[in-house]
Formats: sequence, C-alpha cells, structure tokens
Amino acid sequence: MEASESTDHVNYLNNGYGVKSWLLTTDHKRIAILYLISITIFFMIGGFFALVIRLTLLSPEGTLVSADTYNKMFTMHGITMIFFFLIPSIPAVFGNFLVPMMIGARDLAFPKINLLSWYVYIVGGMFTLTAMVMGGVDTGWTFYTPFSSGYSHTNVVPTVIGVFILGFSSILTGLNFIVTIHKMRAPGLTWFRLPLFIWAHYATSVIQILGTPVIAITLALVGFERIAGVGIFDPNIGGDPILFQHLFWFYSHPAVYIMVLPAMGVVSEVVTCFSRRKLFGYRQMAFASMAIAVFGFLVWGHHMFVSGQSVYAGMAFSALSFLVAIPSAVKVFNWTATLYKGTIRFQTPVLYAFGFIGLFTIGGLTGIVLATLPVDVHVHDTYFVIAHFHYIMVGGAVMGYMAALHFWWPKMTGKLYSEGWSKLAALILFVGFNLTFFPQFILGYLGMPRRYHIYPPEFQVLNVLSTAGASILGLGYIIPFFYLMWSLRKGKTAGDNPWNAKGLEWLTSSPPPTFNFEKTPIVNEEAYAYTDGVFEEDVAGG
Amino acid sequence: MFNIPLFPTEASTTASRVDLLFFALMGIIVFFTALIFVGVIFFSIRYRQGSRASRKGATSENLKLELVWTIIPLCITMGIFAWASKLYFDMHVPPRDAMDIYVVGKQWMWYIQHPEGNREIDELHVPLGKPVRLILTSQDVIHDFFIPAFRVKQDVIPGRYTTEWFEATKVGEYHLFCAQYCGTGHAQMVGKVIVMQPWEYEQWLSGKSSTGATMSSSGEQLFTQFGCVTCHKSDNTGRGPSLIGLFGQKVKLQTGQTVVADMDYIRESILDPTAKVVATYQPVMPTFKNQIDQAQLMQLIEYVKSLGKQQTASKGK
Amino acid sequence: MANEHSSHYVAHQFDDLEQQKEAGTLGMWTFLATEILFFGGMFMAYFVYRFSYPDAFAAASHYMDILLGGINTGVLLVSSLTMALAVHAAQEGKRKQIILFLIITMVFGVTFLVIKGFEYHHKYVEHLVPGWNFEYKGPNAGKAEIYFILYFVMTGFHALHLIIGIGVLSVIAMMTARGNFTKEYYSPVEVSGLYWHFIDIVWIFLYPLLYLIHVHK
Amino acid sequence: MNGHVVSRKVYYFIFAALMVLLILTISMAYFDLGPFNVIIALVIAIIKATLVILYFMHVRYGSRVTWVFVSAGFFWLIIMFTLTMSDFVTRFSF
Ligand code: HEA
Ligand code: HEA
Ligand code: HEC
Ligand code: CUA
Ligand SMILES: [Cu+2]
Repeated sequence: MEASESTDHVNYLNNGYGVKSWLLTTDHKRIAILYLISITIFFMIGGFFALVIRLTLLSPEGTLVSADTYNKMFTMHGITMIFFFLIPSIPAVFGNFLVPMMIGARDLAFPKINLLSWYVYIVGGMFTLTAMVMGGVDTGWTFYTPFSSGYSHTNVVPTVIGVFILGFSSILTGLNFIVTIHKMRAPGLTWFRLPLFIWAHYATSVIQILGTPVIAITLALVGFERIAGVGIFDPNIGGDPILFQHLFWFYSHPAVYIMVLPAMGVVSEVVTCFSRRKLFGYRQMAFASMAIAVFGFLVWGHHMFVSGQSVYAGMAFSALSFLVAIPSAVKVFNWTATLYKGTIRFQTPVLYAFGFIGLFTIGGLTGIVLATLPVDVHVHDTYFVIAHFHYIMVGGAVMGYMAALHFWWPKMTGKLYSEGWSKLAALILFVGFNLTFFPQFILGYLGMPRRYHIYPPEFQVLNVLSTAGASILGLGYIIPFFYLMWSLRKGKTAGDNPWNAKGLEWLTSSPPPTFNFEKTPIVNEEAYAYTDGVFEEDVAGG
Repeated sequence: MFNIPLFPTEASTTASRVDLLFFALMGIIVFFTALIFVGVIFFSIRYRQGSRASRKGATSENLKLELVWTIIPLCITMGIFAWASKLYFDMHVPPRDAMDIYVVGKQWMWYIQHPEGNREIDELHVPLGKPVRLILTSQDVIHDFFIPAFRVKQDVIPGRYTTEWFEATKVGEYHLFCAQYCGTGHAQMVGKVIVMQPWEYEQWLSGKSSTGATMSSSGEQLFTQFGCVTCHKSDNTGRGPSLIGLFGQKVKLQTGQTVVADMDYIRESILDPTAKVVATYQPVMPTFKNQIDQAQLMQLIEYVKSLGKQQTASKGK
Repeated sequence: MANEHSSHYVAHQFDDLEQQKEAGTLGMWTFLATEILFFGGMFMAYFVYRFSYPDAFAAASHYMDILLGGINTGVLLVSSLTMALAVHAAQEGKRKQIILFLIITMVFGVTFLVIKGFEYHHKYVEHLVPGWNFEYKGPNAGKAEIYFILYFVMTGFHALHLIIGIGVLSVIAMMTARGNFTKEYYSPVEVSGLYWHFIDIVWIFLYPLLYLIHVHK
Repeated sequence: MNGHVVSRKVYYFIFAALMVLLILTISMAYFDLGPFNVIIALVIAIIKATLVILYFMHVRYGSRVTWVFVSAGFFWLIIMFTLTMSDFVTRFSF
C-alpha cells in the first residue's frame, strides 16, 4: 500500500514549504528538525574522524596518517562529537520538539531566541569547520595550556571562537527550557505530574545555564593568550596551567551530565511505555535528576588526580565523585524495578533503552574505578578512560538518542519505519559497540596511553579487534539512515499514538499542528498512568 | 605469535597494592553489572507481553527499597574511598631514604640526571629494591611520566617541580610513556625503565654514561661560571646571604613571612629573585631566567642541597 | 479563555500578559545567573593569583587611580538610581519621564566609559598594557603582568557589557517614544533595568578588588 | 497585575546608603588591617550588591522563584571558589 502524503490536516510540516518558511521559522518543532539535520551532519563528520583513528591504529607503526594528522583527527573527533553532536543532540532536537508539547504549551517561551540559538549554533559550527578545513587543530578536545596557548601551530583561535559562540547556543536553549517549564505548564500539570523527560531537561538546563559561561570565558582567555602572546595561564610569568584545568573541568565535568541526563529522561519514557507500567519511584527519579545536576558540579577535580593538584583536594574530589554516583545508581535500579510485573513489548525503542541501561551501568561503574584515586593514577590518560566514556557516551547517551529517535519518529514525521530493519540495526550496534570498546578496557589497564598513533606491538591484537568492532558499529549507524529515509517516502501512516503511550504529546495528531494542540489540554492524572491490566489493585479499585 | 597480554607486570611495591584495590573494584563491578543484566533480562522475559506470570501486587513505590539501594552503594563507595585515600597518600609520600633522580621533560624527550652525574635520554636505570624519588619538571608544555609496570604516573609541569616515587621489585625492562598529550611527538616520547641489581647499578653508574662530575660538582662549577660566588660567599661577606645550610631551613622574608627553602623556593630565587626577598638583604640579585636551562637549574639546586647537608646547624636565621 | 489573547501585546505562545511578563523577568534572571558565572571565571582567576602573589598584586594595584575609579563607581551608582527611577516612571505610565531617565542613565554610562578610556590611556602611556607595551619597573614583573592582564580583561568585559547595555537602553527609549509601553505593559523597561543594575554590581566588586589593595603601603 | 511599586523615597535612601558605603570602603583601604582589608572590602561590596539586588532590582518584592534564581547564581559561584581554592591552599610538598 502506498501511503499518500496525508493532507487531511494542516501540520507543522506542510504549513509552508519554501526555504524561507524553514530558515525563518519560530516553530519549536521546525527548529528541532533544523537541529536534527545539523547534528546528523556533525555526527557523520565526527564518525569519519573516528574511522580514520581506528584505521590508523590497525598497525603499531601507525602508517596511515602522520603524527600531526592523527593528533588533529582525535582532537576534531572529540570536539565535533562532544560540542557539536552530543551536547545538543537530545536537548536541542527532542527537547525542542517535545518540551512544549509534553507540558501542553503552544511553543517555548521565547521562540525567536530559540531560532537565534540555532543560528548561533550554525555560526559556531562554521568557525570550527573553517578551522578544520584550513588545516585543523591538534590540542585535544581539552585544550590544555600551555600547549594550546603557546605551542600548538594549528588553528586554535578560530576553534575556540567557534566553541565560545556555540556555548551561547547551549545557554539560550537552557534558558528557554527553564522559563518554559516554570511558566507554561498546562492547567493541572503540577511539578510532580511532569514526565521525567521534562525533569531531565530541567536539570540539564540548570547545568547549561551555570556551567557553560565558565568554559566560554576560559576559552576566551586562551584565545587572548594566543593573540596577545601573554596570558594568565603562562608559567613563564607565574601563571598556573592547573588553574586552566580547574576552569575547564568546572564546565566539562557537569557537561557530561548534559549529555547523559536527557538520555535518562528518554529511557524513563520508553521503559514505562513498553512495560505498560507506572515508573517505579517517580519522586526519587525526579530528585535524582536534580541531585545529579547539583552534585555534578562538585567533582570536576577527578580529572586532575595526577595533574599536580594538591593531594587533599584530590581526596575531596574523589569522595564527592563517589557521591554523585549514588543518584545514578538509584536511577538504574528504578528502571529495572519498573520492569518487574510489567507487560513488556519488545519494540525497537525499548531495545535501545535496555542497551542504555546495560552499557551505562558498565560505563558508570568503570567511572567508579576512575574515581578511585590510586587506580586512576595508573589508568589516567590510558585507553581505560577512553573505554569508560565511550561506554557512557556512545553506549549510553547515543543509545538513548537512538531510542528517542525511534520512539518519537512517528510523532515527528507521521510515518512508521520497518520494525525488522530497525531491530537488526539495534543488534548490530550493540555487538559492534562492545567489540569496539571492550578491548580498550584491557588495553588501558595494560598501560596503552591515549592519543598515541603508534604503540608497542604487543597491543596490536586488541587494537585490531577494536577496529573490527568499529567497522561493525559504523555499519550499524548507516542502516537507520536508510530505513528512516525510506519511511519518509514509503512508510505506513503512523496514527496519533502508535505505541499507545501516555503523555500529552501523544494526544495531538502526528505530525502535530503548528500550535501543537487544538485546545490547551487539562491534566488531571500523574505521569505514566498506564492502566492496562497491570495494576491489579488499580483495576479493582477503579 | 598471537600472544595477547591481558594483565600488566607488577614490578614495584605499589603495583600489587594498586592491583588488589583494582580487583576489589572488579568484584563490585561484576556483581552490579550481573545484577542489572540479569534483572533486566529476567524480568523482560518473564513479564513479556502475553506471558501468564502473575502481575498481582505490583507497586510503583517502596521507600524502604529506595533507601536500601541508596545506602548500600553509599557504604560500598565510602569503604573504597577510605582504602583508596590511604594508598593514594602513601603513593605521594616518599620514604625518607629515597634516592633522588632528576627528570626534565621537553618536546619530545626525557632528559634524566643522576646525582652521581650520569645523564641519559629516554632511558632510566634504577636499582632493585631501593626507593627512588623522581624530581620532575618540564621545559615547555605539560608532559607525564608514566611507568605502567610500576603503576605510577605524574604530570610534569613547566614552572614547578612535581615528584613521583617507586621501589622496583623485579629486574627487567619496562615501558616508559609520556601520558599527557604534548604535541606532534607525544607518541614518540617513550622510553625504557631498566631495573638492575644494586651492584649492577653501581657498575652502570661508573660505566660509560658517567661524566665524571657529580650533579652537585657540576652545580658548583655553574655557581662560579654564573658569578653566584661573587655575592654568595660562604663567610657571609657578600652582598647576598650565604647558602650554606640553607636547604630545608626556614627563611625569614622582608615581608615578615617565613618560607621553607625547598626546591621550588631555590628555583624561584634564581629565576625570579625579587619574588621573595630575604630579610635584611636588598633585592639586587639579577634574574637568571634566560641564561639557565632546566637541567642546569637542577644541578644548581643539587649543589645548594649539598651545601645544606654540609653544616645544617651552622646557620641561624 | 486561554487562546483568546487579551491584547495585541501578547505573543502567540502565551495565554495572557501576566504570563508573558513573568516569563520575561524570569528569563532575564536566568540570563543574569549565567552572567554571574561568566564573570565568576575571571574572579576565580583573580582570587587564585591574589592568594598566590599578594605582594605583587598590591604593588601593581598602586598604579591604579583610586580617585578616577571612585568617581566611576559613583557614576555607575547614580546611573543605577536613574535606571530605577525610569522603571518607576514606567510603572506610573509617565512616558516622558521614562525617556528622560533613560537618557540620563545612558549619559552616565557614557561618562563611565569616557573616564575608563582616560584610565586605559594612562596605562598605555605608562607602558602597562600586557601583550602590547608592557614594561614594568618594580620587582615581580611577571606577576604584576598577570594582575594587569586580569585588570584589562575584567574591566574590558565589564565595559563591553556597559556598551551593550547602552545599546539596549537606547532601543527601549525609542520604543517608549513610539508609545509601545503603557502602565500595564512595560516589562521590557523593567527587564533591561535588571541588566543595567547587574553591570553596576559587577563594578561594585571590581573597584575594591582591583583598586583598593593595601592602599596604605 | 503590575510589579510592586516602590516609593521614590526608598530609591533615594538606598542610593544614599550606597554612596556612604562607597566612601567607607575607600577610607578603610587606607588603614592597615592585615588580612582584614580584603575581608572588609568584600563584606562592604556584598552589602552594596545586596542593596541593589533587593531594592533597585525589586527582588525583595519578588516571588520565591526569583529568590531561588538569584541565590543559585551566587551559590554556584561559591562552589567554584571553595573547591578551586581547596587545591591552592593545601599544596604542601612532602
Ligand atoms: C556522558 C558522559 C559521562 C558520564 C555520565 C560520566 C560519569 C562518570 N564519570 Fe566519567 N568521563 C567522561 C564522560 C562521562 N563520565 C569523559 C568524556 C571523560 C574523559 C574526558 C577526557 O579526559 O577526555 C571521563 C573521565 C572520567 C574520569 C577521569 C579519568 C581520568 O582522566 O583519569 C573520572 C574519574 O573519576 C570519571 C568518573 C565518572 C563517574 C564516577 C561517573 C558517574 O556519574 C557514574 C555513575 C554511574 C554508575 C555508578 C552506574 C550505575 C550504578 C549502579 C549500577 C549501582 C551500583 C553502584 C555502586 C556500587 C557505586 N570520568
Ligand atoms: C559523543 C561523543 C563521542 C562519540 C559518539 C564517539 C564515537 C566513537 N569514537 Fe570517540 N572520542 C570522543 C567522543 C566520542 N567518540 C572523545 C571526547 C574523545 C577524546 C578526544 C581527545 O582525546 O581529545 C574520543 C576519542 C576516541 C578515541 C581515542 C583516540 C586517541 O586517544 O588516540 C578512539 C579510538 O578508538 C575513538 C573511537 C570512536 C569510535 C570508533 C566511535 C564510533 O562510535 C563512531 C561510529 C560512527 C561512525 C562510524 C559514523 C557513521 C557514519 C558514517 C560512516 C558516514 C561517514 C560518511 C561520510 C564522511 C560521508 N574515540
Ligand atoms: C648581584 C649579587 C648576586 C648574584 C650574582 C647572585 N645572587 Fe643570589 N642573592 C643575592 C641577594 C642580595 C639575595 C637576598 C635577597 C633576595 O632574596 O633576593 C640572594 C638570594 C639568593 C637565594 C635565596 C637565599 C636564602 O637565604 O633564602 C638563593 C638560593 C640564591 N640567591 C642563589 C643564587 C644563585 C644560584 C646565583 C647564581 C646563578 C645567585 N644567587 C647569584 C645576590 C646575588
Ligand atoms: Cu610529552 Cu606527551
Ligand atoms: Cu568527570
């Protein structure tokens, strides 16, 4: 059956077709699509760099690219993946699309600022891309001084300007979410009736608001230092390079929670929907999100255990790092408990959500290993760290992103994708992922340092395994691209609520009309009030 | 041919202690990972759609359970923290009898000086069973002195001295890596640590890498060459204070504060003499910032140190 | 009824004026929280180095002109007062007064920048601009240089904020003249006032920290 | 509803207080009080900032949410200061 372009209702997609109607739109849903396209492009660029990295590491002599090129590859891989893909991924795409809808609003509080933040993102991206095209940067995504400020011969200045500008995009998005969630909830939608996706985005926004300005000013100072030739991080005049690290990680540790909290929000939505169950421990989950956002700011020094920071500060940061793991633990346990006595349907989004839970657990627990001072002394700046954060960021956050993409794709486009292909892709991703990054834990404990394009030959076998995994992983990312594109043209019409899910976004049509709802919804039940036969007492009681 | 190493050699006293902690952590990881994996898989099969397992009594709130899974991880991590902190502290406090070896990192090599005067590049010879303290500094950017077999690692920072100590327990050759990204040649800034029997080490010291002059005697030479002696006379008649017995003592400054004359202080006194001016003296000492390199600086310090040992009590500041 | 907009000032996403106004104010407060941390990064650096090099900082700060700095603090405080009065006039719907007070506020803002310009010029003449012509006679030249870098960066960003503030106020003044605001709807005036006061607060900290270090010595 | 209308007298009074504090902070700087110089300077600055925030910026009459937002900015600033300084004040060599 050919599904014809459904024109039975005016929706945000068919409400104007010209380029202008997209580039000047203030509709949060269209802006979400703009972001979706832009971050996909950056993901491909970042993935391309990753492939070069992995191919170089096939042989211990690293003959594929020169040392300088390799250094640029991992730097630009880290910068694009972190700043231009993962930080905006879920918030700017799904947050933008869903936050107003989930709270029953017509749009975000400041639609023009929302559009502005996309342009700011693009301008920042252009600076960074230009820097890459003009020859790249080689400082590592961490921009440590004095290398970045005095010794690197590459395009550091345009890159930091790009990241500086990008920061304001992130800040503006966070600002918009905070105000929207505070002021624009539908009647009856109290704080403790909000979906956890909203809580997660609120917590994320807090981090964006309070963390991002610090990295902005820090990178600005590095930029000045390069331009003027002197600066406050310059050890030649008494400056302390470790101060830079403090300022950098004051943002960049909380930033890892910018990446993972929204994914956690997605998992909460998906797990409840596909187990037909109210979320276990709703309040604890909400508090845990906020706790992660606050405690996340207290632990940055765990990146500096061998940096020459004071021993006592190291201990304080280590203790605090253990504390921040507790709310994450609460979350993992609550998701698992939600499955207990549920009615579980195995559809693609929930497969990704399970992938998230499992891989995040491994990644998080290896974070505990890193927070353990003496062990970190050994594994700091080795592949153990690389494996840790890819487990959380690729295994966790990107899986969460894929879950979101598959869960809300029918809502965004009105079309269904192929279940068979999407399950296959999920499986390939899971296998490829583990094959890529598990060997890196071993490599790391053996002592293989990161940011090395050549290495002692005894590490080769594990590296080859990892590269093999990366090719499978790459394939796994290409398949969704095709079946999702295919669904746009040939996919079945989705209907308003294909998963039979709760949540205000499912009450409106797919794709939603420009102002989301015909009539502002009135909320009189808690989130995730799934009642289909799961709660015997509920059924009995009413 | 396919001999895949899975675990690194333990070749220092620290290594086994770190590994023990690591194994404990692995136990915790495996336990919790298994718990979650089994939980997710078991529940989702047992309660799959269409299964006839009873759903009676499902709740979505249980404060006791929440407390349990908050408090248990908390206790576990705090236990780990106590254990880890003790070890971390020990890893930072070298034994009193540790021998010093000086290391300068620069793009992209390691320059190493033994107090006996031997110099080596990208190789570090150490005796078995003797605590060694490395005194590290960098000429340019941040590097990191990493010996996986010893489980030790320390950033090497320009403008400062950091230290790292170990006691080797196994004769052999081990990898030495620069673990802090430092530019083009980062991956080539590698070398070897060679652990020898103490008598072999003595032999090596007097062997071909020996220059004849110890570090402190080279330092003494520099002391004359740069004209330090003209002001720092041993009988305290020069324009500057006598440096005899200085090292490790408290120094009274013009501002009324006192500081301990450690390596960083000596270093600062030479490179930025006006930063901390000794009480009753004029800030007339010129800076030697652009004349002395890091290696020479270390020789001077070693010389000042040796003066300190000569007659510690004789100087009453 | 929610969808019926009570007046043409209400943007489509809001239900009524009050919601719109509250959203605007909260948005500005959120932004100011961001700004606190933006300047916070520089203050952090300042505290670290002042803690590490107290004497060098004291000596270097003696090159500051306490009088000019003090006058400038007064100038900004007055401008804050007139800004508050402008908002007050807006609350009472007195259009001419709003414009008058806004203009006075901007004049004081410009005065501040002019005085600051003189100070910068002095530093230039005295060869105290790091990265340009820095030649410091006293001891601890390097550490003093850090002080001056911080001085220029902090006051520079402050001045930049002030310039943006003046721009915002002139737009608001123009909107007032066009009759965009009434007794009921004046929230842009109020919100830009918040921004202006924030700039003042930053200077309240900068003045004692940069100018008044151990003046007695 | 409109924002709380404050009488102009309050503004003049606050302004006068700010000017007094300004003169106070300048004059205190001429006395040698050792470490207390910084502390006094900061305390006065904090008082001045608080006055501006409470009265000129109307927080005193604002909602609880406004209070929380204002405090959050400063609270995070304190986090940054204390934890960073915890490194710099405890750097002893062993
Ligand atoms: C999304 C990204 C993300 C997230 C969420 C995390 C989460 C955590 N990270 Fe990670 N981390 C990174 C991304 C991330 N990290 C990156 C990018 C780097 C490297 C940067 C660079 O140098 O380039 C890094 C580096 C890094 C280091 C520095 C390593 C080094 O350079 O030497 C440390 C050290 O403490 C650390 C710790 C932690 C901890 C304790 C958590 C915790 O939040 C994890 C909490 C989760 C759990 C603990 C799992 C679930 C819990 C249970 C199943 C219950 C049982 C629990 C217990 C018994 C405790 N991380
Ligand atoms: C969100 C963050 C994120 C993501 C998603 C990834 C994804 C991947 N990363 Fe990366 N990584 C980082 C963040 C991330 N990484 C960071 C921060 C660093 C540290 C950088 C530094 O040290 O400074 C790092 C470093 C890093 C290293 C260490 C380099 C070194 O230290 O020497 C390695 C090595 O294996 C690696 C591998 C990979 C692989 C195989 C993937 C795979 O998951 C990627 C799979 C994706 C694809 C393969 C793309 C699919 C698309 C296509 C194939 C289309 C391509 C088409 C065209 C070009 C038209 N990453
Ligand atoms: C012009 C004379 C002069 C020369 C040359 C000179 N010094 Fe000094 N030095 C001084 C004076 C005066 C002081 C005490 C005031 C001060 O701390 O600056 C001093 C202080 C020191 C101190 C701190 C001593 C203490 O008691 O705390 C050290 C260490 C030192 N000098 C080492 C050196 C070395 C090494 C050289 C040569 C490379 C050198 N000096 C050359 C005059 C000189
Ligand atoms: Cu030296 Cu890396
Ligand atoms: Cu971290």
